[in-house]
Amino acid sequence: GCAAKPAESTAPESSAETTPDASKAPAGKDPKDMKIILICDKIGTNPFLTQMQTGLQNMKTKYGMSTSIVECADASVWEDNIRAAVQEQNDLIIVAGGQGADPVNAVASEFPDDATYVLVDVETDSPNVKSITFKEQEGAYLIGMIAGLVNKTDKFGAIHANEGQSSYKWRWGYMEGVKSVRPNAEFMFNYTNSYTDAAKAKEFALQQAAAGCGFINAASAVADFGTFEAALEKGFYTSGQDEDRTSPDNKYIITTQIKDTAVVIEKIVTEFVEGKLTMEPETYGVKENVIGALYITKDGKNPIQSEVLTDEIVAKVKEAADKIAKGEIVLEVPMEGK
Amino acid sequence: MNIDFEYIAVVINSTIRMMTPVLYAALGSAICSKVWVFNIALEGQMLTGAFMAIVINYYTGSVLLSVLGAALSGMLVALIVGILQVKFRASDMVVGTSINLLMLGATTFLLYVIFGVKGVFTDPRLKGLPKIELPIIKDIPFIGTMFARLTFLDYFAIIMAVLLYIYLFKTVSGFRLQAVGINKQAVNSLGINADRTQICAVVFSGLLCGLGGVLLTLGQVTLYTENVTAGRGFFAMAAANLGGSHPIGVVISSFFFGFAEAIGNALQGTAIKSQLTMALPYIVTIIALVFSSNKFRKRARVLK
Amino acid sequence: MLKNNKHADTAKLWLKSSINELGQPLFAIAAGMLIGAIIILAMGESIFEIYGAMFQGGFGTSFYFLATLTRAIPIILCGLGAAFAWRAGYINIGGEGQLIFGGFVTAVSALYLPFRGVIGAVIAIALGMLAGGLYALLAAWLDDRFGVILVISTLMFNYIANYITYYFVSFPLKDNTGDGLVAKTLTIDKSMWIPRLGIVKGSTFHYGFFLAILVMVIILFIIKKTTFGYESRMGGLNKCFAEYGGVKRTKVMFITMFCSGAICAFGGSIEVLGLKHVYMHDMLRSPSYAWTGLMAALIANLNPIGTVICAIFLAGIQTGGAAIERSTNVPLEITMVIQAVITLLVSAKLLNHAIKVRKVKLTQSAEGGAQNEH
Amino acid sequence: MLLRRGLISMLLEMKGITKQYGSVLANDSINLTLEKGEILAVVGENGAGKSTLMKILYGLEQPTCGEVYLNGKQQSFRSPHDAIRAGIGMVQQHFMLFSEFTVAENIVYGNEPKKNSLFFNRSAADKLVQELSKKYLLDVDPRAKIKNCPVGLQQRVEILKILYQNADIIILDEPSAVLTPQEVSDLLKTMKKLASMGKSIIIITHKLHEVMDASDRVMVMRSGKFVKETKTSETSIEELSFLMVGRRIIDKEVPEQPTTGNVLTVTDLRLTDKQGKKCLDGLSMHVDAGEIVGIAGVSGNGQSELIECITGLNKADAGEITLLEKDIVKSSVSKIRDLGCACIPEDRYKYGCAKDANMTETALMAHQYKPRFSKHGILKNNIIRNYVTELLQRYDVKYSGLFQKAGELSGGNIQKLIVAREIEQNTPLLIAAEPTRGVDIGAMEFIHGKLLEKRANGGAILLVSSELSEIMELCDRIYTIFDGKINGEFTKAEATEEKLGLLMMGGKQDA
Ligand SMILES: Nc1ncnc2c1ncn2[C@@H]1O[C@H](COP(=O)(O)OP(=O)(O)OP(=O)(O)O)[C@@H](O)[C@H]1O
Ligand SMILES: Nc1ncnc2c1ncn2[C@@H]1O[C@H](COP(=O)(O)OP(=O)(O)OP(=O)(O)O)[C@@H](O)[C@H]1O
Ligand SMILES: [Mg+2]
Ligand SMILES: [Mg+2]
Repeated sequence: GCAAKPAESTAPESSAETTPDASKAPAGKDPKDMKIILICDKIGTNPFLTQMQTGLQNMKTKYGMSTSIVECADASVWEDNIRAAVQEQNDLIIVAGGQGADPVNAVASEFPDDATYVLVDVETDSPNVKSITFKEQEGAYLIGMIAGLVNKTDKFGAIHANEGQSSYKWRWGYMEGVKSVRPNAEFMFNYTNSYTDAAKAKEFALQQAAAGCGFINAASAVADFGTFEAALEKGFYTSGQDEDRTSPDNKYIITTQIKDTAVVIEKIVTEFVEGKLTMEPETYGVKENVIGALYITKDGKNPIQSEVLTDEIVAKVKEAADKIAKGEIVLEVPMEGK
Repeated sequence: MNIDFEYIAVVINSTIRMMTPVLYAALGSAICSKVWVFNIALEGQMLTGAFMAIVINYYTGSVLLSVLGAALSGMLVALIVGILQVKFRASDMVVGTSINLLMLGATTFLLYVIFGVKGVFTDPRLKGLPKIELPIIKDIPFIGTMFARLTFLDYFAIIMAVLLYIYLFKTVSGFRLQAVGINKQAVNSLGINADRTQICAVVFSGLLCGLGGVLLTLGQVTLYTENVTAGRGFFAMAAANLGGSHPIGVVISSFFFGFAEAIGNALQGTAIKSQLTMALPYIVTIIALVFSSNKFRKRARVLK
Repeated sequence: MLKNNKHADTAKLWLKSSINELGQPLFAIAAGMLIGAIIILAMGESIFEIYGAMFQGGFGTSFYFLATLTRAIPIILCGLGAAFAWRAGYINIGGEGQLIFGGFVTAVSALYLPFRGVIGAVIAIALGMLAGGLYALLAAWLDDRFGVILVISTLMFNYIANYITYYFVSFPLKDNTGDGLVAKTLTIDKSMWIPRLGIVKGSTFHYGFFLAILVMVIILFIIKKTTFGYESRMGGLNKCFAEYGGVKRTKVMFITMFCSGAICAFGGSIEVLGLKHVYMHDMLRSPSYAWTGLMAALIANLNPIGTVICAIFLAGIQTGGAAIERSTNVPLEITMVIQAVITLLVSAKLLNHAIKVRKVKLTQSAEGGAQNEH
Repeated sequence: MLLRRGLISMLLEMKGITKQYGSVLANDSINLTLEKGEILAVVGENGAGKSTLMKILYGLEQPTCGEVYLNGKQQSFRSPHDAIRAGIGMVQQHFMLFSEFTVAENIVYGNEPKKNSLFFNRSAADKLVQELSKKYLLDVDPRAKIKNCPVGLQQRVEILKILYQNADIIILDEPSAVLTPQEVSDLLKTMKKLASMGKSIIIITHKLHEVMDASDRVMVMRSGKFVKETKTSETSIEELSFLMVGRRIIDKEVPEQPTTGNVLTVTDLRLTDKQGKKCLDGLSMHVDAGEIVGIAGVSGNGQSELIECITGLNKADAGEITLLEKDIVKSSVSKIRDLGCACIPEDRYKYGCAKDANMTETALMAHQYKPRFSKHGILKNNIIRNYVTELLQRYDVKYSGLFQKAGELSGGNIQKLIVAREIEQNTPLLIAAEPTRGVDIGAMEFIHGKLLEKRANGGAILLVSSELSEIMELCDRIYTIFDGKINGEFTKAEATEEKLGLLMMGGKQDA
């Protein structure tokens, strides 16, 4: 029975009628009646997403709206889930992650008035989708500086998930940061081609350490746990991603490249509730205090544990962070290999 | 260009560690093909072992119990595989694929049920396998690094291969086991229960896969990530196939693949992109199979 | 009189075998759901809530049902592709690689060849199918020429296809507009998209589904009505018999594997032109289309119609799983568990065992003799 | 009186053995006795239940009812293991050997000499086997791999295996079916010697002269029932064959007819197999239209290879094969079939059918491209179905429906289906390899009739059979084959069993 049955097909259509233009005029609506949905990758322990989860939870507590989070198990369910979110009459649909970009654009152009769409982490041209992106290169630059200042050798390692332009801003920012203090630096990059293969990341880290890298930048999501374990064994310094990854058990994780997505979610929801959300694309960086480095732009949950991260170094990097915020240091990511 | 021997030794050391889990599974695959059972559920058996090791480790804090538990759970899954394939004569492909899917689902599901997390589980309470420092060898410059920080399970993989070789070719029981693979009907006609031998072999492959699984979660690293086996069970099948299902052949083919992967990794950062270097071990497998074709022709098995 | 009897008997036998073929999966599905229910209960959740959400999200309304059908398209095609090869005795488990190559080549052809519109789409699909077909053919050739067994080679080919296309969409053919965060190609020109039906607002259901059904009909026709179908089936049942009867084994093998690969590839092509309109890394692998398709084919005993039905059912479980994820606390992996239990039970033919223990004993002694063949 | 004797020295006694397979009563209250040092022959037509009875004795099957007594004690054999322990060994119709293992390994399997109660002591095994082979004068090389041993030697290994197990009762199920005449006479000698050493032997065979030669006593079975038991010295081949079939077998009158033109010519055909053995070594022969040409020989002398080469399944290394004046040495199977050659294969389950294919599918093979049944690759299913129904009826095949699987038919019926299919190819040449192997006497007469009918219609038939009687009855001309060569040629009138037998064993014609 795939032929159109009028009785059935009226259901979603009528739902569209009951909320005419609701999304564009949320101001009149009680926040408690609002439905907000976050559609993202599988959350797991991915801090980029767990922070968003926290942010959304905070907003729910604050305003009492109904919120839901949908994790997409595979590439094909993104569009289904976004469409279902429209069907299920959500007012604000937040899509986080590259795989959601095309689907949300498609759905937004089909149902421009049924919901407000926000796309986090990817740029988009779609007029109906607000895009939020980050200048991760600024954080990476600060991490690079720290690395350059604490590392005794001229060799710097990094373990990333994927090779290619998509992750170049992390690598470029890191290299620029290192080079700003250590012009003769040499770099070693390895790629796990997986966000979860901690074993592989660890082996790469051990190899890089053996090759003389005194600092290894970990940027392969869950697999970073492998790099951290290697740091503990081999005594090189390393940094985490997104949220405070320092731990009293591992003093070699000296800092973290901050990407505070909780703040972003809270900002979006607040603006939405207050009717102030515009469709202008926004980019967050050090200036907005979303991107940064732990102990430089943000305090850690643990005090600085490593003696190598001296006050002097912190002060120096803080100075650079100020310059970035003020626009004195401009970091525009070029195409890789150019 | 000056060659950094220490670095090379570390790479070899990494390769050994990355390969031993595959070697366990490949030995499991080999013993199954010795009794003419095609076991595709290695992946699922391994995943179960890896998961159970973490669970038991978390609750008991005992490495020994973790290893035992992992081996046992691998055997349990293998028992299901064996019974379905041997007793019920179910299609090996269906059983294997379903068990793999089942264990992937079940471990992910249980990870959430038991620990309330998704994706990854790590905890300071987890105790990894103790690393073994070999008394004299550890002080030899190159060799020492090559064999640094291996766990007893890493060494045991090689020992297991040798034991398996002795078992198959020197003991009476191994002799009878091989006979099942050659002519099951003849074994039955002598009143020896060939079904039981086959199931036992599959269960033993479960034990091996369980040990391989332990290495993935308590050996190289001490944490559990979802689908931590990431296709190693399938890769083991290819390795066993190339090694002619001979324990020593399997050791050689497993390390051959290990080095293919190591070379792939070494090529990262050169003009060849990592997406391509990742394909290298698989391409090498095919090429190796082609080159050993004559030998395999006879063994080539057309599945029903 | 005798003749009449014969016909009645034939009909009875046919009915019996169909009941057997259908009863088997139905029983397994029931048992799979039962085990799922036990797990849900053990978690302290409500069976009705979970299964309710699952069926609602998989088949409940026309919108969700169409979402299921849309998801089923590549699963159907991978299932049909697998069934086509398996029936002839060729264990092609490389559906994933063939699917990936099909989707990738179609996307690239649609983007970089000068053709647009329907012609462009047809050419892109044809090239995609050619790529998938040739990829499968390569495995067949390696088997024929070097004895590299298909199970291993097609399995390895899955990984190789995945990484090679990953390279292409990460570098030479990458979409570099915008910030270029995602490894994917540019978007394909609208003129080449497979149109949507638009019977239910917001549904992505497109005409590709009917193309998949068309493939099923063609395969049915080939199997039932053509000499090729007959020869490949005989080859699958007994190689020596077919060869002795003049069937050209190598030719049948090559054609079968090519077609099987092309059918899987067609799934990729349709997914690209009908739904995604780009080729993105992992978009065909992560949903496990090929493996689900293979499962569907095996549950259905390689019967094309059954494969389609099972594919839709499994797709329903999966979209339903996403609904569970949306509305309850249970991880969607429960659907994986249920799906796996179903296929396991089907494979064990427990129903048969329960009913006909005696018959099994007979075939066991028969299979003992066949042992040396496989 | 017999019973009284049994109480004293009876070694084995089977009482009221009944075995029901579904609706088939394979054994119906069979009694069997065996004394120490005695050779008992069990004979009977196909499906009489001989094998079943022996399988029950060996623990491979459980009787529906009935008892087995050994030395007066009741036994129950759940598996061959029990039977072996009780001193019963069996050589089955199909050898149960491990081709990859050595002779010694095969013999000691199941009771291996051990070192440290764990390790397999192979050198001890070799020595044990050597001693055993000396003791029973059965010469074998313990280190040879089974796959490199000829059939006769493999049989010797089977017997040694049983002797190694210390069996007192040895069961041989059709042991001579695959042996060369020399090997057969060796086997019979061995049997007698073993009997003289105190072993008891049960032999199942269809070859009555073997019964007369070696046995002390004969038991005849028919359709699951006991028919008669007698001392061998008190009976004759004629009486036994009458008892087996239940009627006299009438010899067919085959009228002479002239041949018309050559159909098949094989010249100097050579083929070496993978092991480097010369299977065909300069073989030449021809078949004309309107005659049945027989190839007599002990199996394994190149008959199978000759058929494979003619039908295109195998390619000869050198030589010529012309079919209707066309060279077909390099042609494919389908090409040769098109040119005009059909073949009833030797192994009906390997080449003749697929067990899971239904009636229609089985009957269609090699007909599928005929314009009557298909056009442009599209099958005409209705026509095919009607044709098959009619064919099955005409050839009197007993089946339950067109959807029935070939594997569910009885051996005789599947054979009839295959014969029907191949004769209906209506080709100038028909190769019939062992066309009546394993079928019952009725089906045999029927098939012979069909072959003669084809001959009468001007067809050429190449009959390959290891049954001399079949060849002598049907053939106009007979070749003997030995070691991959034709070593003799006879007209029907010239041929005698003695002459053929001599040549089949490698003798010289007119020597
Ligand atoms: N596994 C079985 N299932 C069903 N029926 C069987 C089975 N085995 C044997 N039979 C039946 O039992 C009968 C006796 O078979 P058996 O094999 O003992 O005959 P036989 O005397 O050894 O014949 P042959 O001379 O062909 O070896 C057969 O006709 C058959 O109908
Ligand atoms: N799998 C089966 N299902 C049903 N019946 C069977 C099966 N196998 C054997 N039989 C029955 O057992 C009987 C004997 O089978 P068998 O193959 O021994 O026949 P046969 O005439 O003795 O031929 P052969 O000498 O080649 O073995 C047949 O009549 C058949 O009906
Ligand atoms: Mg028989
Ligand atoms: Mg018999």
